[in-house]
Amino acid sequence: MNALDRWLEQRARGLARTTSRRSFLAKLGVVLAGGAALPLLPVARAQAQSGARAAKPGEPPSDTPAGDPANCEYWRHCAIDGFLCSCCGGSQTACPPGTQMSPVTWIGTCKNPQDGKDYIISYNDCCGKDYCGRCSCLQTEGERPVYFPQRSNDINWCMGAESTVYHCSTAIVLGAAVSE
Amino acid sequence: MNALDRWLEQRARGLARTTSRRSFLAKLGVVLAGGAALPLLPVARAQAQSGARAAKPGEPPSDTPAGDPANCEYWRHCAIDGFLCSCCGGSQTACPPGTQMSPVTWIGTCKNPQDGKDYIISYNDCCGKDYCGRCSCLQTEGERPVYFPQRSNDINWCMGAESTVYHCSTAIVLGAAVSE
Amino acid sequence: MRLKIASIGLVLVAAAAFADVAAEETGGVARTPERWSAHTVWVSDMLLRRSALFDADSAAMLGSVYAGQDLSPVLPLTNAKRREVYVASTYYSRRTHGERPDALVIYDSGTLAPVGEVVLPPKKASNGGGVALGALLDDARFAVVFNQTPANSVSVIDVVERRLVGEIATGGCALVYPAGPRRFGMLCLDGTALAITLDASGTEASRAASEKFFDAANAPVTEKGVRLAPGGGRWLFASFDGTAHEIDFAAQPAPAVKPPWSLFSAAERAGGWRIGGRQHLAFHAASGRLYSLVHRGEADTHKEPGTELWVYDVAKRVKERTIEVPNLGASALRDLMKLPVGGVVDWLLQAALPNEGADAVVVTPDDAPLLLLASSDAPVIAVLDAKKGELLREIHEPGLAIGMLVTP
Amino acid sequence: MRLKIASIGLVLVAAAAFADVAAEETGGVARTPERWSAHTVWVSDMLLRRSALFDADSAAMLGSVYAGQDLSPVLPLTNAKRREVYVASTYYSRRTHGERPDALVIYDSGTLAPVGEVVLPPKKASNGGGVALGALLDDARFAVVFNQTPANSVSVIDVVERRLVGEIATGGCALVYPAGPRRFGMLCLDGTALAITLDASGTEASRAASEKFFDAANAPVTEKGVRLAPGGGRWLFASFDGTAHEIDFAAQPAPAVKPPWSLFSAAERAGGWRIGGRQHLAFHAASGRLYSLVHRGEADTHKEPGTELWVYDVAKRVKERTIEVPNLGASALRDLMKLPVGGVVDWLLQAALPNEGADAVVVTPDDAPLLLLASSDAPVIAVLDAKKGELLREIHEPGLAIGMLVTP
Repeated sequence: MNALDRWLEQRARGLARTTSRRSFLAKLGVVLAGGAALPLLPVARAQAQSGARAAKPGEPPSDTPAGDPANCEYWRHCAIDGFLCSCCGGSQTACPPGTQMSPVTWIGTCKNPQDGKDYIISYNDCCGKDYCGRCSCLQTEGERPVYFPQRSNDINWCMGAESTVYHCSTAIVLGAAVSE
Repeated sequence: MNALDRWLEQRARGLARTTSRRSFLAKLGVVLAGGAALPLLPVARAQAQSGARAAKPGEPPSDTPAGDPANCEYWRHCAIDGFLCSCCGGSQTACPPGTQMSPVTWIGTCKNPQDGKDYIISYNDCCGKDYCGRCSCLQTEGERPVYFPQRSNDINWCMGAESTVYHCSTAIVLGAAVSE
Repeated sequence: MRLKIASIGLVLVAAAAFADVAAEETGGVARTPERWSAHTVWVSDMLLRRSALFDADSAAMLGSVYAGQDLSPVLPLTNAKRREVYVASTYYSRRTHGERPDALVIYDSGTLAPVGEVVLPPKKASNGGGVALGALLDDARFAVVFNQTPANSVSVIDVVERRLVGEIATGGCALVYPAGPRRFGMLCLDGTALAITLDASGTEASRAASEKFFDAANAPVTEKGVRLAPGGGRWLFASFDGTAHEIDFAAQPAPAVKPPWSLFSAAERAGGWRIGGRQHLAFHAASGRLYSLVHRGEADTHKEPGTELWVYDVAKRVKERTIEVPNLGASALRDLMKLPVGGVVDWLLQAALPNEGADAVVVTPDDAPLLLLASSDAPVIAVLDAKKGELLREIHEPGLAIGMLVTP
Repeated sequence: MRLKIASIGLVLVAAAAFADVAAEETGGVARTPERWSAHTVWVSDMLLRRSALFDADSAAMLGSVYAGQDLSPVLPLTNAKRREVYVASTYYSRRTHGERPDALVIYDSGTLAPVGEVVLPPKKASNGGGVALGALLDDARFAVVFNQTPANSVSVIDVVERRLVGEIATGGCALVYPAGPRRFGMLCLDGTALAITLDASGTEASRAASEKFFDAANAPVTEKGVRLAPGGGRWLFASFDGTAHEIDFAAQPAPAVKPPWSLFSAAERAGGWRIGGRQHLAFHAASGRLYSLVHRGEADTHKEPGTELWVYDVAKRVKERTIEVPNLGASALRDLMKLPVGGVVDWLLQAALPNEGADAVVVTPDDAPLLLLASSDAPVIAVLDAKKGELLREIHEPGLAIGMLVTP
């Protein structure tokens, strides 16, 4: 049912609470497994190790959720809401083909577990095609209501693009942040 | 997963195979119940009996699938494909508010278990609003390819309406049929 | 079933003789009820981009209105006086691209067919929440639509003359909350509330700001406020930290703010209780009861669904009781598997599946009020007796991705 | 995370000093690969009304094109020669109502951005299957779009001059199958096949019908034919009763039909084996192998998914082997639960969940061909080695409601 739900409803931006949903699905998995730990066949292990060397400078290992731009748990996604462009033909820094990147956006401040530093992340939306429908993700760290636009992930930031139709969201490092 | 699927995908007309899907979900239900028969609490029984008297002349009892216009197994639905207007604000003979009934349509010939007779059913589409999204149903008894239009439920019969946008399908009795 | 239809005509003649089910007419189109029951609710859907009208007593869908390419759920403005429904939306000539007109489409509330439209400035705001993006003011004549480009402004529409009156720049203030015959309120980044009053022609007559009453950065109020009195200016907003702020947008000379009160006791706060959800507040004006979805969680979990619904007496500012949120996920799965209510599997599902709670709640305005609870996790709406807190029925397949629940 | 951002500027200056992750540029937009691999496949989606381009080797989505309000899945016409992609669609000025233009939107295949369009007669056919509604003829100059109002006709578009050439009435014949540089075939209600040849300007030069070779009422061929030779006129269609019909639309003076052959032995027929599925046939021209989704079922189960994929040598007209269709439902659920491939739960799911089979299959045209299998029951695509029949990988979340699989 929650699989169902995740499928249906995470497709719609602003509705999704990916992490909790995923944790739910995980729970369900454990239920099915009778609570047992899951021994993996070589296949799975192999898969799990793939891409381990692809990490960019300063980024967590790409075979960990925190280092995988296609994962909702990617470190830059702490205040994102939408479909991950990395799953839609783009990347965490580039829009998929045929879309335009919104010039205006909201920002988050996320801690990079690799260097333990806070970075200012710009979540530019990609616009001009309808919902990508893949890798829906919602995180609300430091997220604020609509009257605080630069901190609100509820807003359709495609408002600033040629077409306001929302496709997916990026997560671009503007720089490190100085907290106080 | 198939719950998921049914949710997702039965929403899209022409993809759904409601009956088999439902039977699958039923199987899954049995699995969860450890294959045991399901004793019902009074609540359920009461529900099951509701509406028993609502049957129209010549129609099967409305508390049976074959007599319930909101059920994919309704006797008139033997060649339908789409969302049941009875679940969308209309009925088996009327379109939901704000939609137009397509003047052109495909027909099926369905046996009425109540009188054992074959009837010619006209599956007029209701048009001008997007997918209703409820009570998706696909049955293909006597259904034929697109080059046999009057027998094809694949065709968007809203082609004949003011707007070709498909909302739901009706199942209207044109009369009894004479087979040979 | 190898039937030869040489001639439908012939068949029908033959049919008349012995058919038990009489031939029926084609072309029929239903209407919505002449009088909409107090238990009628709009259910918006983000994926279908529509709102469907449901009767919470029969659980039947009565009809629907669809929008354009907006990201937001469609929240129709229902004008009972004129028997019209308004949907403001953004359209593109090629659906996802091309020329963009924004328009307020006018539907007859009986036929739910479009009967007119007013073209709007192509600035309409759109957001995932969909809350407070449009409002019909209480004279049933002027509708206001919030714009964000990201510059904030409001479009004013005269629904009687079916024309755009104009656009009002609103600086650092966003969203629209109806607050009287020709007045609406807004929330501002500086922590104040703004009230804008229109004159008889719909142009701005005056505006006034309240004192600062919240901290937008550290303790912001959510957009999901509830109106305390039909037709009036009094609203209640809750802040992320669980403080209730009562505002009267209609107070003169400026919006007045009452002393805030806390939705949580010190102990509850210590226990980690927080407000949260897409539509986490509901208010029943006749009884003065506030319904608030709450959960246990960390800071910034203001979009988490509520596992409990807490009921408050707003006049006394006290929590009255707790309503357990039903396991909507289990109910939906049970229905998808076509299993009976109260069956063994139902019991198993209720027990085995974690209750993810609800993230939307609404209460009907009548004297026998119903509570509707929905979760973006489940294609089902739970209908409860608001006074007893008991589950009365479920509405299944309300849509693909439930947005908001709106009483007309 | 109570950060004060007095000045982004300041922050960046400070950052430069010690950040491990360098500041990045905004505004970047990706392109599709300069050369599309032979393992690239379009996956259409009925709910999102789009087709997404996937690389079946990496399982990565490369991009997408979206359509209007058509009921049909979007099947893009890929013009490798001109590096363009065409999507014919129906639009409404208010999405679901208002003015209707039909248009062929032209996309650059590298940017997948619209670069032009040709307005079409507002007659474009739309159906749930979405098969054979449009075709790019092999001179890469003329595209044909099937119209059904319900009167059958074909719109001819010159994609070089980007203009509508005209409309051709086609009587009792429907759908379009490319059959040469300026020729396309159609299937007719009277059980014949029609071939229409265009002249250099795109207007009809000649048409010719085959002899009757199928019974539309009692043993119709499905719309889901496969082309036997790239650029040529030879196609294979299967009838509901499992008979294979080979047609050469390019034969002179008229389309020629080979003697039919059976996809099932008498024993298999007796065993209830039937063809079925939304896209139940695939053909690999280089090896002459036909892939057919089959299931056990009653009459009129032509839309049931296939539990097995049978492989035929078309030249020899013999069944060569059987490929078991993987349990796509179990795979999708395992992925949704974020469980590992080959884990205990995976094994349990594979064993416990009935295999609902696949209703769409396609094979890539290269010498190391991949088979892609999809089911409307599962948000996953299985990628198999076509020669060995072994599962290589899965593509998860390909969309919300998989329509068809189309090689560019």
